Amino acid sequence: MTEKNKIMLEVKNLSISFGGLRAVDEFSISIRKGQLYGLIGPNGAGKTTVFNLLTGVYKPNEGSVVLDGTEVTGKKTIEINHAGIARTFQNIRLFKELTVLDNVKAGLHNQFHYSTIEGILRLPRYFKVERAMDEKAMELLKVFDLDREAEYQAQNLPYGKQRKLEIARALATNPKLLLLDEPAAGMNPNETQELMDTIRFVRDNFDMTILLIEHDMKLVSGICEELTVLNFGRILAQGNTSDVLNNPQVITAYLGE
Amino acid sequence: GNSASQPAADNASSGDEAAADAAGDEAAGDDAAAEAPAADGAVIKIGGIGPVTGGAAVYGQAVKNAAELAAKEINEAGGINGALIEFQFQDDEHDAEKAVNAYNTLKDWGMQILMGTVTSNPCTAVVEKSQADNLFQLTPSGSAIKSIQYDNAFRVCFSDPNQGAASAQYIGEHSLATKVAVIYDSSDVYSSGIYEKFAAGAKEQGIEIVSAEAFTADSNTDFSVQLQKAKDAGAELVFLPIYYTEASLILKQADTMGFDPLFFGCDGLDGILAVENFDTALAEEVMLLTPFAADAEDEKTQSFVSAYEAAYGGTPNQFAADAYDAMYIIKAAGEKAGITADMSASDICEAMKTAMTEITVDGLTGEGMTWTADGEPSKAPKAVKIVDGAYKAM
Amino acid sequence: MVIKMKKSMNKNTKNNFITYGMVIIVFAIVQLLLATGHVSSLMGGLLVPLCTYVILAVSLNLTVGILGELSLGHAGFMCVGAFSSAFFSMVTKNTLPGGLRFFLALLIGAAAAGLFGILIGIPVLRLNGDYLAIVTLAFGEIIKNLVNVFFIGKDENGYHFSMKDAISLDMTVDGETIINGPQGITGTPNDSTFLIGVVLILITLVVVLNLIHSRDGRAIMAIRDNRIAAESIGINITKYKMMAFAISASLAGVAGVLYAHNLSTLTALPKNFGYNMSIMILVFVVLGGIGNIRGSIISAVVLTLLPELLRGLSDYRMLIYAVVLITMMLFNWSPKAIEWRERVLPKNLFGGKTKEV
Amino acid sequence: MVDVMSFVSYLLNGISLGSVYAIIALGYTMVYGIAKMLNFAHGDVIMVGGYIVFVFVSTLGLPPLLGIFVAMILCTVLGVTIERVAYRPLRMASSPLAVLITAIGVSYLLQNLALLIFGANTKSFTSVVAIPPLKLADGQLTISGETMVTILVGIIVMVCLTLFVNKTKAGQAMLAVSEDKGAAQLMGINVNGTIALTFAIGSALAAVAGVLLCSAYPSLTPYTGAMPGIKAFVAAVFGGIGSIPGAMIGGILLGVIEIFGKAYISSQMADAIVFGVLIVVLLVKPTGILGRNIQEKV
Amino acid sequence: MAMLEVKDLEVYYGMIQAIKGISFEVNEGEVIALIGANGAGKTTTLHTITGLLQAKSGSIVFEGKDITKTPGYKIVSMGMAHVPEGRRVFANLSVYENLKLGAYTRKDKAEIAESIENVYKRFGRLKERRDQIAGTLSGGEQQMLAMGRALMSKPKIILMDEPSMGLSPLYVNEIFDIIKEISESGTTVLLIEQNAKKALAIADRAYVLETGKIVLSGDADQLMNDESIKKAYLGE
Ligand SMILES: Nc1ncnc2c1ncn2[C@@H]1O[C@H](COP(=O)(O)OP(=O)(O)OP(=O)(O)O)[C@@H](O)[C@H]1O
Ligand SMILES: Nc1ncnc2c1ncn2[C@@H]1O[C@H](COP(=O)(O)OP(=O)(O)OP(=O)(O)O)[C@@H](O)[C@H]1O
Ligand SMILES: [Mg+2]
Ligand SMILES: [Mg+2]
Repeated sequence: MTEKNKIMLEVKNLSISFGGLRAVDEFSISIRKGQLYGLIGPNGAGKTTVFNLLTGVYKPNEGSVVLDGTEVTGKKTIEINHAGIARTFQNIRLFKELTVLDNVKAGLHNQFHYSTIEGILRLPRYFKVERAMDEKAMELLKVFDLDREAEYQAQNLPYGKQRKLEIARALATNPKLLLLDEPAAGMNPNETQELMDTIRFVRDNFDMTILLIEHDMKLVSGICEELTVLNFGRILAQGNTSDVLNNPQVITAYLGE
Repeated sequence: GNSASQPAADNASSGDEAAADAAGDEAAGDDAAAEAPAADGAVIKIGGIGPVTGGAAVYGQAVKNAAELAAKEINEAGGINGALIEFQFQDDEHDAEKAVNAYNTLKDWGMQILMGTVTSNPCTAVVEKSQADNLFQLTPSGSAIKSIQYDNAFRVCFSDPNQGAASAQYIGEHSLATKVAVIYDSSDVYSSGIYEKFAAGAKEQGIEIVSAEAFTADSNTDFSVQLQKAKDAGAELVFLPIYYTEASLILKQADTMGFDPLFFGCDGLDGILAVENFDTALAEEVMLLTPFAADAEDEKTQSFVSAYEAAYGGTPNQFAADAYDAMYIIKAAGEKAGITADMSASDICEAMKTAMTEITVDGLTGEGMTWTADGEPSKAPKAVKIVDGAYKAM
Repeated sequence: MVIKMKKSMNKNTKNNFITYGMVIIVFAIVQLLLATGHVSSLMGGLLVPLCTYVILAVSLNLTVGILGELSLGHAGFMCVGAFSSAFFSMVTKNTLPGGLRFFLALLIGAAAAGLFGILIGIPVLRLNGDYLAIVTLAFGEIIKNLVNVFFIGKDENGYHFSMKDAISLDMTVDGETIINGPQGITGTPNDSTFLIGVVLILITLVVVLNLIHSRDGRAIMAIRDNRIAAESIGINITKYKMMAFAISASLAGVAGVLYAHNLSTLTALPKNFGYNMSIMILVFVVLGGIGNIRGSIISAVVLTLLPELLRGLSDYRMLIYAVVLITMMLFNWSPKAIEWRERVLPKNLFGGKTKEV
Repeated sequence: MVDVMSFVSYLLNGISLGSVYAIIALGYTMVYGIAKMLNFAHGDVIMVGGYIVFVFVSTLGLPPLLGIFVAMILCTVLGVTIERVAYRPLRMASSPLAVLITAIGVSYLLQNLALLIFGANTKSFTSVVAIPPLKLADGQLTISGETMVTILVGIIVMVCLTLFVNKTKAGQAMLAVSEDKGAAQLMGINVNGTIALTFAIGSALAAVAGVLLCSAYPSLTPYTGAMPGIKAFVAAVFGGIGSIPGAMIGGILLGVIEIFGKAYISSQMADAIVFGVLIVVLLVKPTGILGRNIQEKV
Repeated sequence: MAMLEVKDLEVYYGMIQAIKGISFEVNEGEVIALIGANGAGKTTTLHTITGLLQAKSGSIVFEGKDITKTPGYKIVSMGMAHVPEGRRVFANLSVYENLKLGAYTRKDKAEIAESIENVYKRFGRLKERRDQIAGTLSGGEQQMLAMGRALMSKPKIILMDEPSMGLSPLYVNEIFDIIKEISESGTTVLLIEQNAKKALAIADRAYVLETGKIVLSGDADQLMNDESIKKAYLGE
């Protein structure tokens, strides 16, 4: 297997039920390194639930998740993050009262180290590492055109920028796989266009594998290479973007017209 | 020592007059109660400390009122060696730290003598400071041993061990019971202090303590368990080294459950008959060892009680009596020592220290009270029994 | 860009130094007044308690403002620090020199309280919101209750311990009761001084302020703002919650040491170590602005002085105090008042801006 | 035999004590559930209720029922006024702790007002319950009239409150307000009015609780409400705060645990035992016995 | 006379001015679109109309009555409904209870059940989930609930804040059909949308908001063909 064809995420038969409702049923997916992959489907199909299963928010009833050769099924959220999955949330979850910069630096938490004592006593390493963190964080903010707002409180950013900041923060954890839940929700077409460019940029420059959920078809067809369509928790279609979008079942269940 | 005077008796007659006009302008219990400086401005500044807010306010308020009453009477009778008393009382919320703050406030005001503090624990903290300042301190009711551990400090009431031992002795000698239960407040210095010595004394008297159950300030409404245990253990007498607020509840609950032993208490129980609206039938036959009973027939007590009632509306309890005595004791010792208004606190203290061991005072809380250099009073405890809703000396 | 970041880092450093400076200047002024005899006995006596409450307020702010959890049991940690250190000082009263003894007492108080912080934190930090608050309240009350039934004595046969009463210690006649249940510990050496108090405030400030602006502090505040997101970026929730809680507890322990060595009598009453005290500390924190360390200092000082300054009002003192407290809260927190203040007053007096450190 | 007897008697005593906690907890949980605030002054409104009845019944000689009625009205006025003056301005404050602290201020205020008006002296309260105690097993066990009335009133209040919240429009409004005040307003609900109504009901209940508390434990001081207030808060959490039947169950359980702890473990450590059990319960069931476990959707 | 008339409205968040004197009107039966970039002040405008925020100056007149200072809950009973940004469903109540609360201001008790059935008919998913706790619904499901709940009050005018956000393409179309339907049944609509194209397609008139000011207004068809609009909001 060449580096390019390496499988980054291998999910097999993932299932979960809430009470009687089988929200995700036998979900399987295989994503190659560096791919931009889309997860779509009608409202309530189970897309966000898949993200929650992948990131350990819910424990699956069945199935397995393998990230870059490592089994992460049923692990805790933070272990999964350490293993290399980072995400954004459908309903934005920023550290509202921290500055934009500190949001990203919190993301860098596990990339940079000094001890509590060094922090409290402000030993030289504190300054050295903090400076390195600042530089790295600003670099990331620049990618998302957020560098001018570095000192703003996150909650004072307009909606669209908050979404971008969430992506920046997730990226800061240096993941192998990035999960984006409706990144373009609440953005107008121009902003969406910009976002598409940014996502591509991230994939290319950070060598990232990205799985995203989106309802904006322009974004999906514009940047996703492959798609999986969920319907009632089950996979309705899977394959390359144009095939899937032309699949009559997908059109009836999801796209309409 | 020889008797300096008979302060309380001397003033008993003038007490009525004091009460008459006190009722007019002092009903609010204003701080300035005794502020009647002499023409030449020579006053002896006496400070008082105790809780007038917070859970222990009832004790501090009684002391404050009675002390103000006494100060007024003393001033009307010409003061101490011709110098009038200026009395100021500060709140300590029954907290050691606040008591020290109160003490310092009084010092800033120019206090020369301290009548306080009311409760034991703050008193122990304050005595540390008064000793350092060599300031004469007489506590009306701080009963812990350490509350007067230095030579500048004296007290009016009995010490806790004294009360505990005396109670055991009394019960033993009068063969009141052989099986005794104790209900005490384990979160209170006074109560647990008495209990400890009572237990030791009981052993000597051959009294068996069949159950000793505690309660705390945080669970002091329901006493059914403590009573049930006493009942199950076959106690003939229940010893209550506690304050009357809880005791009134205990009596009611014992009555409800049909448990009717002898109840025996200490000075903290005094005041129970004065609880507004209390069904005194419940307290029938309760015995207590106390130096003071508001219903006592003697003239001194009678005139004090009526003056107090007129001024503050409410029957004085034993704390009030202690405080009233304390002011007269200060007067007696002051006169003996020949203190004057222009003396420094430290000089006054030196003079008073000696004088205290030389005076004999007849007060509300004891006839012929004398003091030893360690600050403890010597007086006979009175055992009283509640009969027909009134205290009856035994 | 780097320049701008440096500026921001300098800004918080500068802010910290303003806080330290404020404390040092006040200290210097008080020393000057003391030297020239301009300090009343009342104020003189209040200096150490003020330091105690400032440390308590700052340390609780770490839990409430930075960790974002409501704790109603802070006085419990203070109690642990006070009793453990006072016990140590009593035992070593005649064997160790004063300075060393007090230094060791401080370490012991801080360590004991910190240990309790961890022990209590394990179950407590699994809960959220008001449930966490009530459990901390419960722990505080348990500590107070247990201290009241603790009896330790010493005689020639060594140490005796009981949880019932002093009689059960079964000591020989010349035995000395060191911890005597509700009567607590009497005779603790008066080692606390204003200087020591101020030094401890500064240490507390350094610990808290530097922690906040470090990697760990950021993690703690991230957890406060959004636990789920913090988990998703790999922050260990338990570890950091525990860290904040334990540091906060051990600083409260330090305050307890200061408290215990200021008065010669130490008892665990509802007034000084019960939930009333915990709530009082919380009042300092909230009035000063949640998360605002400087505000905590100021409001601890103001609210400790206030009842003393109101002594002249005698019977109305606590009533007025309550009214003033309510009014200050309304003035400081009600959105309408804040808006009015922003318009009318050039700059906030204190505590106006919250969650700013 | 004696053991069984005393066990039963402890149980009955526990229920008596618990019934008083329960009735206070009902008001507590009501206000907490709807207004989402810990009203630390609730215990003191109870104390005020006690004094009002004391003045009207014990001193002025009004019939007890009329006295209770007057107390309910006056406490309602008091509760609504407190809410209007001290709590409402802080409803939109940036931290919910602000109003908690103000509640503490109100608590101090009420205590010190009572202290000024009535003095610190304990007042003995004449029980408003004229029912004689029920004697069982040859008089070895007794259930006081106060206990029977308290439990009965508690159950009636519990049922009425539950019906009120679930069946009436005002109850529905309360539920909505407790969830999201802004959204509730968008439904056409008068948020301020609903919260004022909650305080009115809570305070009227406090008056009833005050009368029953003082009847069962007839000593009244300005601080009478403080500790039962805290205990009732604990009881409410025990049962699952916000849950009306939970408050009832929590209160009674708390009373029983307190009595059993005293009886069988140590009377000195009764408080530690009660709080210890609370902690264990919350660790096993973090939202209390009947509390709904609400999971945040990610 | 216009049904809703906003005049010289100014709104502040503390010291920050979010709305800088805007005026517009909505006539009975119209569908009016309010478009603009992130942070332009659209949400703020709606919040001020329904009384969630207080205006600093200016006036809002609804059916001839000045409601600038009227408490929000009274405005609702006058016949105005609001589908708020972020859905704001009652997270711990069931779908059914949420819908019932939507009818809080209605007096005609008997017909409420019928209205609920109507909502279920429109949003089949809600019927399936009638007893599910609203907080656990998926994002799109919650959006449907918010819409259904607003309809429950049988409003004369309904204000919608990005109703299509988070909905799947099929549902987006459906939502716009529903809006049309609502409008046809006589309800006036004030609509905020990021999806400006679809919004303009069903709107009669539109206003364009930029940093707190109205910069453009006119007939929807006309705006749809405006070059600057095309560039800024239609992504063409
Ligand atoms: N904790 C839960 N309890 C019960 N049901 C749940 C829970 N979480 C999700 N569901 C249900 O599972 C289904 C899938 O939800 P999910 O949030 O994954 O949908 P989605 O595909 O992300 O939809 P959308 O595009 O609308 O966000 C929904 O019907 C939802 O109601
Ligand atoms: N609570 C608030 N406090 C301070 N500023 C706010 C607040 N809410 C909004 N703002 C600011 O007011 C301005 C208008 O915001 P508003 O939410 O009305 O915009 P919008 O047009 O609805 O944007 P979006 O498309 O993102 O929903 C923005 O600059 C925003 O940052
Ligand atoms: Mg989703
Ligand atoms: Mg908006």
